[in-house]
Amino acid sequence: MNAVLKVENIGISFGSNDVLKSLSFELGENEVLGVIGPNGAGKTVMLNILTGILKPTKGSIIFQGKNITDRTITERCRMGFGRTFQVPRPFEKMTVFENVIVGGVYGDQLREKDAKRRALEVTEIIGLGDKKDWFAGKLGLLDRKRLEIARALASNPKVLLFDEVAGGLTESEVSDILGIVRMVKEQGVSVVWIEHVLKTMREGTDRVLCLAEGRNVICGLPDEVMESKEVHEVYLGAEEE
Amino acid sequence: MTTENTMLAVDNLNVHYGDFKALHNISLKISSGSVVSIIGSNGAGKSTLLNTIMGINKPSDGTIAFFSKKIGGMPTNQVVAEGISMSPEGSRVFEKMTVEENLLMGAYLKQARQRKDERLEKVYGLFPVLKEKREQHASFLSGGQRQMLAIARGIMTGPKLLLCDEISLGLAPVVIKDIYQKIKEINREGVTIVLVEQDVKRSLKHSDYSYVMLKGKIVMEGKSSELPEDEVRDAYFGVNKYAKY
Amino acid sequence: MQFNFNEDSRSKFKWGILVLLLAILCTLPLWAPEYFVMVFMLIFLYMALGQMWNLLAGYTGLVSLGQQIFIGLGGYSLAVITELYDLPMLLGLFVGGVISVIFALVISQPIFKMRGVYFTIGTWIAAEALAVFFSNWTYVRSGQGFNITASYDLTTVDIYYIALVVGIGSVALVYFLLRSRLGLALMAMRDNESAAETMGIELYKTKLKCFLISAFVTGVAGGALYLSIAYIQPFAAYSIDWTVAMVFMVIIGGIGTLEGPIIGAVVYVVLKQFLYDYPGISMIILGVLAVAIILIAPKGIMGTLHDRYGIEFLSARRRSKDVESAA
Amino acid sequence: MEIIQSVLNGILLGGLYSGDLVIVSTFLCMIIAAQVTGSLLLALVITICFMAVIGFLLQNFLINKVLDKGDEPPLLVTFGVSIFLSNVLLLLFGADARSIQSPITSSNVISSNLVSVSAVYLLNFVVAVLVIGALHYVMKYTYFGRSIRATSNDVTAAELMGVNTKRIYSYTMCLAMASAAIAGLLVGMTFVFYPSTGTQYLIIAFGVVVIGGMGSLLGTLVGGVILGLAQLLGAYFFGAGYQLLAGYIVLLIILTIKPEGLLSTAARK
Repeated sequence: MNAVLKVENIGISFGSNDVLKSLSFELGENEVLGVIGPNGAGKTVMLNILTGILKPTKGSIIFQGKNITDRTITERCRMGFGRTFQVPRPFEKMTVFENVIVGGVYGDQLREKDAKRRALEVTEIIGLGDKKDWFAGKLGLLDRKRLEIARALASNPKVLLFDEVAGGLTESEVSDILGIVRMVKEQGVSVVWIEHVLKTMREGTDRVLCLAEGRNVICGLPDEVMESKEVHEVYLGAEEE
Repeated sequence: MTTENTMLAVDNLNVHYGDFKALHNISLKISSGSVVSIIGSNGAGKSTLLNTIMGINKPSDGTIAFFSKKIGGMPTNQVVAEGISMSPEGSRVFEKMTVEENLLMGAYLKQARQRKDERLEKVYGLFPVLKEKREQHASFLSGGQRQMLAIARGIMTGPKLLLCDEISLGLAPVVIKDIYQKIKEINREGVTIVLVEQDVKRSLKHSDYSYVMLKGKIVMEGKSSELPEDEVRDAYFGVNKYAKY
Repeated sequence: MQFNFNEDSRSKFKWGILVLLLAILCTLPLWAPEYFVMVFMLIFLYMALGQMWNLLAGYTGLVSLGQQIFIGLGGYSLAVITELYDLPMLLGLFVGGVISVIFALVISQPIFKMRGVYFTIGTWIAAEALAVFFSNWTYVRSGQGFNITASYDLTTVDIYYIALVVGIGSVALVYFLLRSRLGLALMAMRDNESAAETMGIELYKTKLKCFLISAFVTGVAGGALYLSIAYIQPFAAYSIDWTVAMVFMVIIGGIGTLEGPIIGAVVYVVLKQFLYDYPGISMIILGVLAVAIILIAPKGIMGTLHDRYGIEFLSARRRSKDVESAA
Repeated sequence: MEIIQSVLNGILLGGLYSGDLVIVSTFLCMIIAAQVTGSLLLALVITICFMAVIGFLLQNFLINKVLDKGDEPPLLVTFGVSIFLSNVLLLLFGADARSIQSPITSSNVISSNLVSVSAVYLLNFVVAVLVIGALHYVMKYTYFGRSIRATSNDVTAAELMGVNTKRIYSYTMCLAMASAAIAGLLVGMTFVFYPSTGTQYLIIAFGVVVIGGMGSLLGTLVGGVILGLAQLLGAYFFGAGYQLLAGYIVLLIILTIKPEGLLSTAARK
């Protein structure tokens, strides 16, 4: 497997509390890697370390062969990291179109003219074509999530980090999101996808990594992982003596 | 369950966060003296349910009745005065205050102040480690000790109903066992308990009655000893016949 | 397309109104009474101040209480250049802008390390420190200050045109800033700073640019204000009251909007002039008005109009159809 | 030897700096004393009550309403109200400089060739220590004080203890205003003041709190002493005009290197 992203033994502690103890995984070219785990497993912390919001206390992050552990948020974005937020954070007083332009202009250093053209394409393929001149603040939850993905896509990312993009959506909306993820993958982007709706993970990912108490428990094909004794123990609790 | 000894009745409760509907038509009953567990993976709406009972979240519609008094939408401090107390997720002890000051905060309300000495003695008896550390700041406590402090602080308010939100989260098995032991003792003294847990086995083992939540709905309920574990598991993961939710 | 035609004619109509408005303002001294001209002069100068405070607080989240630093520097530059060196007044205005930028650059290092309310108070303390320093600095005649004799040669009309350039210039500057690449970053930061950062926007650089721009314009506007006041003294020049006025204008008009400071400046200056003989009362009314607006419409007049009805007069929008028709 | 004098004065001055809206209280106190009661002590009591009520009303009916609307609205409401109050004062009393006269203002307690301590400064120091001591007692040993600390620590958790946190904000404002009233009288007895002097004290009060670390009472005292010292040393070395400047610069330096305050708990993450 050709790894785009390699995470090696990262750990982070807040005071005496080790939130991530030691986490390693690889993300392959054009792969969708699902990350599951109960509350407090360290999923969001992991995402924040990957995007550079938090600095790990140990370990390193290798992106396309380069060590990026000390790079800032903006540098990582320009190198090809895109992300969505658990609670979407669109630029509410800007239109959908303008939101997506920001991705092109600042995430990919395009000239504004080219960024506009790309924004048109991206809003179209993500399914926001008829709402592109709406103020982002007026969008519903699904469209906000779409917009976040579109904005990230416009920055021409190599790796997209999804933070619970399917959370809070209805069944049919989730299948829309699954379609979008498939489409993103077809564009040649690798995805790290945190989610707690396990069923969605089973359908939408190539591999699943399960975290618990700050370390990886198991990593493998979705069906294998979901059926594994380890995951059941993590979620359902071990047999008490 | 007979209606006569129903302590808390939640009827058709709906809660929204902006566009997002967090709870769908939740109905449940909790009878006096029992231990009831609410099971579900994260995001299922368990904490939202507890927070709504406590008045931290406001219901969009539906009722919550405590001893047949409507408490839905009441401010939190009044809910506490009615006799419901909660040990919140992640303990949320007052880190800049000492252990004893944390406990005295539990005795803040007038009716609790009068019985503060007696209750302090009781919780120190229940959790001797807190007595040892009474002069220390809560920030120096371990995760398990914080959880104990949060529960003890809740008891200081003199509740009839104690809601415990994920009290085993991130703790070592030995500590969890200890804490559940204490919960049992507290229940024996007449306090009704609601446990919110991600851990199915533990929940079923320590409760009389269980509700299973999935995506903001209650998908299963029954006596804990009678619920088939693999069906709970299906409901928990939202697979097989529970996939429709 | 019918729709497009309408859009086009509407925007032509809008530009027509703007040109007409500009023509009226340019010829104002020819037909309006002098008092009127003086009021408009003040409106333009305060508008520039409001625009600059809004650029900082409304877009980059830098809530400064120290904008009077640049007013003082601008005023003193004018005084020193014209009084001590007998150089032209316009040079004085320009030097005021430049010195403001230099000073802003120097204090940006420590002051940008402060976050949130600490930045707010830090800027204020810096201004108070300057006031004390100037009142002890013999080069600028300490507490005694200057009579700016250069302004005695100017008529209200002269100052009006300077104010017109500064005021309209500041609006145009912010408008074109918003339409530029930088403006995209500014609007994004206004709406959500952390999301903007993950989209590749460099927060520090963008904030610094705005801080310097606002220092320059405020410095020039400060000089122009002192042309009309004609007497400068440290504690008045570096008084928090300047920034209080900016805050009121922007809050009343609508923070983070282009039109807000304009509306705010009109309300502020007209109210102050109307109650000119009762300065205390006008401040009391402004205080009450500000509190009332925050309680009733926390986004100000423009912000509320925009939220409820989508109204924008000066739009820096990038519309998708511009690209479609170009492609 | 003059340095010793500076240091001593600095320590005494430092005790003074706490609370805001100080000048409003000064004026109230003065006017009540002069026109109503004739007694400074009685005037002080009335002022304290009045300021406490104003504080409660301000917080309960204005600031609490905008608390959930972000960081700026509460700040601006406070701002609007203080502009309102100071201009009402300006209107009532004019912009002339004033000072409160009492026998204590001009006498020295200790007079010798080496050191002299003015009675006013000593009074300031004693009162400041008393006020801070009293506040410390309230915060540490009463249900009210603990609930203030709990609320500032974790609002939701405090609500879960049965605390009406918005009410607590209002009472806290009451307390702050009452201490401002006391500070106001001291300022009036120590210095000449104008309606616009308030700004200066607001900055100094803020500085004291920042240096001391937010919410730490011992810190407040230490902060006051540091600032007072900085000012007096500044005046000693560079001349009286630079007294305030030295204080401001020390404050700016501290803000730059340690915005959370010098004494803030290391536990903060």
